[in-house]
Amino acid sequence: STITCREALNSAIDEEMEREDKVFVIGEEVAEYNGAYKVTKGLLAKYGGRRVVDTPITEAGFTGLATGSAFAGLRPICEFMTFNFSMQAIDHIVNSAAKTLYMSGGKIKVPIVFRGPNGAAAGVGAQHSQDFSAWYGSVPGLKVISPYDAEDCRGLLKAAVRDDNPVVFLENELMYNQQFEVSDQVMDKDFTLPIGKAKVMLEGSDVTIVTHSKQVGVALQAAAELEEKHEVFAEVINLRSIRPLDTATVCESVKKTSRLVTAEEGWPAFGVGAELCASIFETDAFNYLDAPVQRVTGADVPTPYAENLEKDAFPVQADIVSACLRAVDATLA
Amino acid sequence: STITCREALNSAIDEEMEREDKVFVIGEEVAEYNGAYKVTKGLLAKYGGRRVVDTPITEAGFTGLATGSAFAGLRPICEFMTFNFSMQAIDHIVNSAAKTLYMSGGKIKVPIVFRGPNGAAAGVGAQHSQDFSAWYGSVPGLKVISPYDAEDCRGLLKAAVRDDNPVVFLENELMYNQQFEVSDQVMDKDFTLPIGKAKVMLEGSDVTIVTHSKQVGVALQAAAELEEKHEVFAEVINLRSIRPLDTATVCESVKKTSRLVTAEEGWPAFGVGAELCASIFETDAFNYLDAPVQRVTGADVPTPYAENLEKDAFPVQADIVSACLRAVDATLA
Amino acid sequence: LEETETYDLPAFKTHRMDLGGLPTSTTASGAQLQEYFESMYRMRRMETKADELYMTGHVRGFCHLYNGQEAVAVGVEAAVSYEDYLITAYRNHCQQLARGDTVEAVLSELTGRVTGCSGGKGGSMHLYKPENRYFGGNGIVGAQGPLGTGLAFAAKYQGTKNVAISMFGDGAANQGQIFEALNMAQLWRLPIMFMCENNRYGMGTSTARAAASGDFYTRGDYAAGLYIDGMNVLAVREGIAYAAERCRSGEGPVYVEVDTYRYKGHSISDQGTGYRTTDEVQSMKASRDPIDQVKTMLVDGGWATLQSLKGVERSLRKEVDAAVKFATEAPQPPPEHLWKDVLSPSASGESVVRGTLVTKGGKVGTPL
Amino acid sequence: LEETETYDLPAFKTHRMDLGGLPTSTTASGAQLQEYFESMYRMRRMETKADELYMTGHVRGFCHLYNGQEAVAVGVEAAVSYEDYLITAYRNHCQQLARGDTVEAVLSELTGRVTGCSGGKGGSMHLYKPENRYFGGNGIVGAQGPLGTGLAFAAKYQGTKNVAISMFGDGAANQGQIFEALNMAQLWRLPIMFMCENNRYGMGTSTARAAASGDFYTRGDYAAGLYIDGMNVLAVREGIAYAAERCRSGEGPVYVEVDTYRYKGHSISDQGTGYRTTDEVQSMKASRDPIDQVKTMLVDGGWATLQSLKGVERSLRKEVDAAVKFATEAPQPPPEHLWKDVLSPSASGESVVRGTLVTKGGKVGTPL
Ligand SMILES: Cc1ncc(C[n+]2csc(CCOP(=O)(O)OP(=O)(O)O)c2C)c(N)n1
Ligand SMILES: Cc1ncc(C[n+]2csc(CCOP(=O)(O)OP(=O)(O)O)c2C)c(N)n1
Ligand SMILES: [Mg+2]
Ligand SMILES: [Mg+2]
Repeated sequence: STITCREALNSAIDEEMEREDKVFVIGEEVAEYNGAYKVTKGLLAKYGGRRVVDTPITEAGFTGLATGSAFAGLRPICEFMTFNFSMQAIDHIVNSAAKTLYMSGGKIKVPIVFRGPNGAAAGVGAQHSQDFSAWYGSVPGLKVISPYDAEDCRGLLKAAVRDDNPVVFLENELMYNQQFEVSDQVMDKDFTLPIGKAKVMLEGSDVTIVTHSKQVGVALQAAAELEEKHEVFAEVINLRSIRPLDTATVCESVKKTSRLVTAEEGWPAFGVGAELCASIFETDAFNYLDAPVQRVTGADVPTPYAENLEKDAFPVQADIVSACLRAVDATLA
Repeated sequence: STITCREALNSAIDEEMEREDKVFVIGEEVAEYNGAYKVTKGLLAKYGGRRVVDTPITEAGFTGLATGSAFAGLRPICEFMTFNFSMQAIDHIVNSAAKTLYMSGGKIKVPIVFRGPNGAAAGVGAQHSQDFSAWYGSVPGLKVISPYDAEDCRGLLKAAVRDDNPVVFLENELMYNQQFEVSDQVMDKDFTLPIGKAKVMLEGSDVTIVTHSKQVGVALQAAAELEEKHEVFAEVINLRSIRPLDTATVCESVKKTSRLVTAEEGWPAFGVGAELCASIFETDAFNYLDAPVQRVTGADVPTPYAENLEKDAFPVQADIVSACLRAVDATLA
Repeated sequence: LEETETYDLPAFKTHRMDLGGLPTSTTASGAQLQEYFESMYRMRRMETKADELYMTGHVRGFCHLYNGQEAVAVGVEAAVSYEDYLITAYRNHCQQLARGDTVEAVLSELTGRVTGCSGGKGGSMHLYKPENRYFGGNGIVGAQGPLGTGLAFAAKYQGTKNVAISMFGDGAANQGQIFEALNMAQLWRLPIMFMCENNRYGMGTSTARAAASGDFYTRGDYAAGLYIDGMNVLAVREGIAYAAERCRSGEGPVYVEVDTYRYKGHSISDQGTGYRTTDEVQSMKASRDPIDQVKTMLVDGGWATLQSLKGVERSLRKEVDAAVKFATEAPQPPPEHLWKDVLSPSASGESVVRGTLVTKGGKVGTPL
Repeated sequence: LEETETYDLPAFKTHRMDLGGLPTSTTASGAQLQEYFESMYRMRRMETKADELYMTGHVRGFCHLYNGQEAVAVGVEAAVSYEDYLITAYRNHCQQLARGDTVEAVLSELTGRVTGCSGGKGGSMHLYKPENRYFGGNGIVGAQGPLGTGLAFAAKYQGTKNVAISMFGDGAANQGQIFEALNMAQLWRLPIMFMCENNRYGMGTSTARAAASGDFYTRGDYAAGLYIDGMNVLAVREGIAYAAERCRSGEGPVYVEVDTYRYKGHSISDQGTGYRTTDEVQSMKASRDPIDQVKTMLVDGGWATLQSLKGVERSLRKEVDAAVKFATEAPQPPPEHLWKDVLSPSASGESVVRGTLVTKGGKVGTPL
C-alpha cells in the first residue's frame, strides 16, 4: 500500500498508544486542532483528553512536565510544533532527560520521545528553519533519529516510543505529504526498526553518498542523474539515526567505492558531514579513500526568506552531482 | 609582568567600560558579590549600579533584556555564571542576537558579548560541565572565542567588546587562577587581538596539535614530553577562535608536518575535532597528510562526579602524546 | 476638521493603579479621526491584499494578518512618539505602517523582494524600522518581552524619558520569560508597557484553555495593570497615554491588556473556524469593528458623509493596489545578498561565508 | 513517650484559600517529637561533617548545606508518605535522609564512592531515591518546578490520590518555568505543592534585590497560597498536611512559602558573610533554631532532660562518625562505570561509548 509520512507517524503513535496506556501525547495544538501539521489527527477523538494533552505555549514548562512524568514511569510523546521552539526547553532535554540515568547511577530511566518538524520548511525565515541534528546528536544519553520515508517514520517512531531512553525524533515538514510505497510488514502493528542502523537505499560502486532526512530523496535523484549522464554509480546511504551514528555501514561502503560525499541541510560547521569526515579517519575506510570527502551542506547563513536566496541556501540535486563528480574526478586526476 | 587570566579578563572589562559609557555588565552576582568567580571584582565600586547590574536568577529574561538593550545601541557584557545556564537563554543568543542583523537586512546591529566559564570545572558533575564550543560555533551570525592564556583573555575580550557582532566568549574556570607572563604591549589599553586568527604556540616539524582553551596547556606539556622522550617535534596551535575557525593556519601547519592531532574537552560527536577533520578534506592539506587525523576529546558521557571517573572523562597529557605517536607511527608503518 | 467633539470612553479597569486617574471621556478632532480612519483602513486593505498575494503564491511560509486589531496599533501611535520604543510578535505588518513605513515596503518584503523593508531576507514575520525605534517582528512567542524590557533599560540607562512598549498575544502571556522580564522591570522601575493583545485565541486555543487567569491586566500580580477596550481607538490612545505617563514618571512597568479580536485565521493556512463559531466572528465584526466605530464618529460629527468616506477608501485602495503591483514587480534580492549581513564588518576584517559546497560562497563584509 | 501535648502554632497566612481551615494548634506525642529531633540532629551533624570532608578535600565541586532548614524536610515527611512524590534543588542531602536513605549513602556519594546513593556518579547535587519517589537533586535552578509538575501529572494520570512536592529556593521562584508549570497545574488541577523555601538569599542576593514581590505565597496570583513558619517543624507538618489534603481533593496546586534561614554560606566556598551581618545569622540561630525548638518541647513536656538528649546526640554523632569513616574508606567506582548508564539497554542492543581517544571506550549496555 501507499502512505504518506504523516500517516506513517500518525499510525505509529496511534498503535503505540493502543498498546500501552502509559504512552500519551503532549504539546501545543496536538489535541483539539489535531496538530499544527495534523500529525496527531484523530487521536483526541480516539483516546480523549487524558492521553492527548493540549498545552499553553510554554515549552520549558511542558517539556519539563513531560520529562518529570517520565521519571514517574509514564512514556510521553512530547511534540514541538517545530524543533525551533525546542530551544526554549533544551535544558530539560539535555540536563533533565539525557543526563539523569547517568547522574542517578542508573536508577532513573527517562522514556520520552521529543518529536516534531526540524530544519527548513518553505519560506518561513531564519527563526523557523534551524536544523538541530548535530546539536542533539552530540549529547550522550540521547538517541537522535532523522527518518526519510514512510517506512522510517513508522518503524523508527515505534521503536523510539518503546525505547527506555530519551529519543529526539527529527521530522521534516516538507516530507509530511510525501507518499511512499510500503510493504505489509511495515504496516504490521509490531513493525519496528533498530535505532542506530543506517540503510543502504541504493547500491553503487563509484561513490558513497551519506545523507539523512529529505536529502535522501535528493541524493537518490542525484544518483539517477549520475548514472544516466555520467555513468557514475553512486551508493546512497540513509543514516536514519544521527546518534548512534552507524559509521560501520558508512565505512563498509567507502571501502567499496573509495569516495565519500555527505549531504545535509544543516549549517556546515560542526555538522553531520564533519562527524562523518572524522569517522573516515577513525576507521580503516581512510586507507581505501581515493579522494577527499566532499561535504554538501546548508549554506552558512541564517535562512533567508526570499525564494531565490532560500534556494541557494540549501543543497539541490546539482550540488550533490557536482560533489560526486569532484570526488570521482579527483581520483582520475 | 605576570597576571592571571582572571586579572586579564577583569582589566579588559574595566578598560572597555572606561573607554565607552555604552558598555555595561549584567548577570547574576556580578555586582555586590563581585562575580561568582570574581571576574567582575571591583567594577561595582568603580562604575556603580547603573553599569554593573545584578539580576535575579532568570537567564532567559536577562539575556533577552541585554540583547534588547543592544538593539537600542548599548554594548552589554552579559555574564553567565557558567555557560551551562546559557541553555535557559540559548534562544535569545541564537534567534534574537545572532540572526537579527541578517533578518533585518542589515538594519539592526547587536553588539553584545556573552561570557562566562564554559566546560568542565572540577567535581561539579554532569549538569555543570558542558562544553558549548561546537554548538555556538555552528551558528552563523555569532563569533565564538575560546581563549587560553592571559594575553588571549585580554586581547580577545577587548576585541569582542569592540566588535559590532554578538560574540560568545567561552572562559574556563580552571584557568582563572593561572598566572601568565605578559608583555607591556599586552597591558596597553588599546591592545586587542584579531578575532578569527589562531596562534602558533610552538613550532614543530613532525605533527600538528590543534586545540583550544585549557587543553593548549596540556598540549604544550605533551609536546615537551614528545620532544624529550620520543624526539618528536610537535607544532601546537591555539585556535583562539572557534568561529570563524582559522583553517588557513591549520592547513599551513599540516602541510609542514603532514600529521594532525586535535584536542578538546567537549564531547566527541560533531565537535571541534570533527570540523577540523572536515577542513583537511576541503583544503590542500589533504594531499600532504601522511596519517589519519587523531581526535582527542572528552569522553562521550555526561560528566561523572567521582574523581577517578572524571579524570578518565577528559583528555590528559598521555592521551595527546599517544595520539601524536599513533600519527607518527602510522606513517612509519 | 479642526473642530473637536467629546466622546465617552468604554470603561477601563485597573490593578494596583488608581482608576480615578483615567479619563471617562476624551475629545478628538475631525482631523485626528480622519487620520485614524485612514491608517486603519489602509492596514485592513493591505492585509486583505496580503491574503490574496498569499493565495496566489506570491507570499510564502506564514502570514499572520491583523484584521480586527487595527485600533491597537493606531491607538498606540496616537499616544506615543517615534522616540519611544516598540516591539511586537510576528503579527507585525501593521505596526510597520504605524511606525512610518510604506505599504510598498511591507508588501514587497512579503513577496521577498529587495525593496522590502528587510531587503527580502526577513519575510512576513521579520519587519523592522529601527530609525523609528521599532524592533520588529519576532517569530518566537514571548521573546519580545525581555527584548522590549531591554529597550526600556536602554531608555533609562541613557537618561531619557522615553518608554518602551512590548506587544504580545494572550497565548504568549503564559511564557515564563515574560514573567522574568516583568520582575526585573518592576525591581528596576523600567519604563515599559507589557501590552497583551488579547484576541481571545493563540492559534486554535482559547484563553480559557491556555491561561489559568484570563484577566491579563492583573497577571503582573505585583505590577500595575490596565484593561483597555482594544476595539476603540480612542480608548487605546487614552489608556496608553496614561500608562506611558506613569512609566515616564519612573513608577515602573504597566501590564496592559487590550481586549481585541482577530477576524482571520491564525495564519493564512488556518481557516480560523474549527475552534470558534462563525457567529462569534460575525457578531464581533458587527458590533465592535474598530474602523466602523471611527466611521460613525466622523459621520455623526459632521466631518464626513458615508459618500465622502467612500472616496477616501477608493483612493486608499488605489494606493494599496499600486503597492501590490510594486511588490509583485520589484526585483528579487541579487544572489550575493545571501552572504551579506551575516556579520557586521569589524576590525577583524572580512570573512568568507560558505555555501552549499566549499566551492560556493561569498564575502560577508558589505558595509552597513 | 506515647503521651501527647498541645502546641500553639505560629500564624499561617493564606492567599485565595480559607485561613480558617488551618489549625492554630496541634498535638504531638513525645515519640513524634523525639523522632523529629533525631532526624534533624542527624541532618545537622551530617552536614557539619560534609563541611569538614569538603575542607579536607574529600568532597569536591559544590556542596550546599542545609543547616537551619531541617524543619522543612522533616516537617514535610511528617505530613506526606513515600507514595507521594518529592523533588528539590541541589541543596538536597537532607531530603535524601528524610526519604529513607542512610548517612553512609549520602556521604559516600559526596566523596565519590561506588557506595554512594548515585554510585558516585552524581555528586553532591544529584542524589535520588526513586523507590521512595524522590527525584533529586537538580542542579539547574528552577528545573524541578516543571519536573515536579510532571510527577503530579503522573499521579493524576494513573488515577492515584498521591501528591507531588517541588521544593525550590526564593531565588528560583523568579524563574519563568515555575510560572509556566504553575499555570498548567492550575489549569489541569494537578496535585502539586510548589514549595518555596525562602531562606532569604539566593547566593549573595537578598530576596529584596531579586524579587519584586517578597510574598512568595501570593506569587502564584491565581493559585492558592500558604505561608508557613519553616523553622517550626510542627507548623510545617500541619501546613503541608492541610495543603496536601487540598491537592488530593482535586482542587489544584498550592503555592507554599516556608519562611526559613540558611546558616551556612551558599556553597562551602562562600563564607556567607559579605551580604549579611553576623548579627542576623546569630539572632536567627538564637531565636528560631528548629532543633532547639523541638528540644525545648521535649524537655518542657517531661519526655526528656537536657542530659538524656545529650546522650541521644552522642549516639547520633557516633552514627555519623561511622558514616564518615565509611565514606572515606569505601572504594571508588570501578573504571568501567564511566561507560555504564549512559543509555539504558534496549531492543537496539549494546553500543560502544567512546573515550578520550577512539582506542578507549567501553560497552554501554549494563542492565539496570
Ligand atoms: C516559542 C514558540 N512556540 C510556539 C510557536 C508557534 N506559534 C506561533 S504563533 C502561536 C500562537 C500565539 O498566540 P498569541 O500569543 O495569542 O498571539 P496571536 O497569534 O493571537 O496574535 C504559536 C503557538 C512559536 N512561534 N514560538
Ligand atoms: C539556571 C541556573 N542559574 C544559575 C545557577 C547558579 N546557582 C546555583 S544556586 C543559585 C542560587 C539559588 O538560590 P535559591 O533559589 O534561593 O536557593 P538556595 O540556594 O537559597 O537554597 C544560583 C544562582 C544554576 N545552578 N542554575
Ligand atoms: Mg492571541
Ligand atoms: Mg534562597
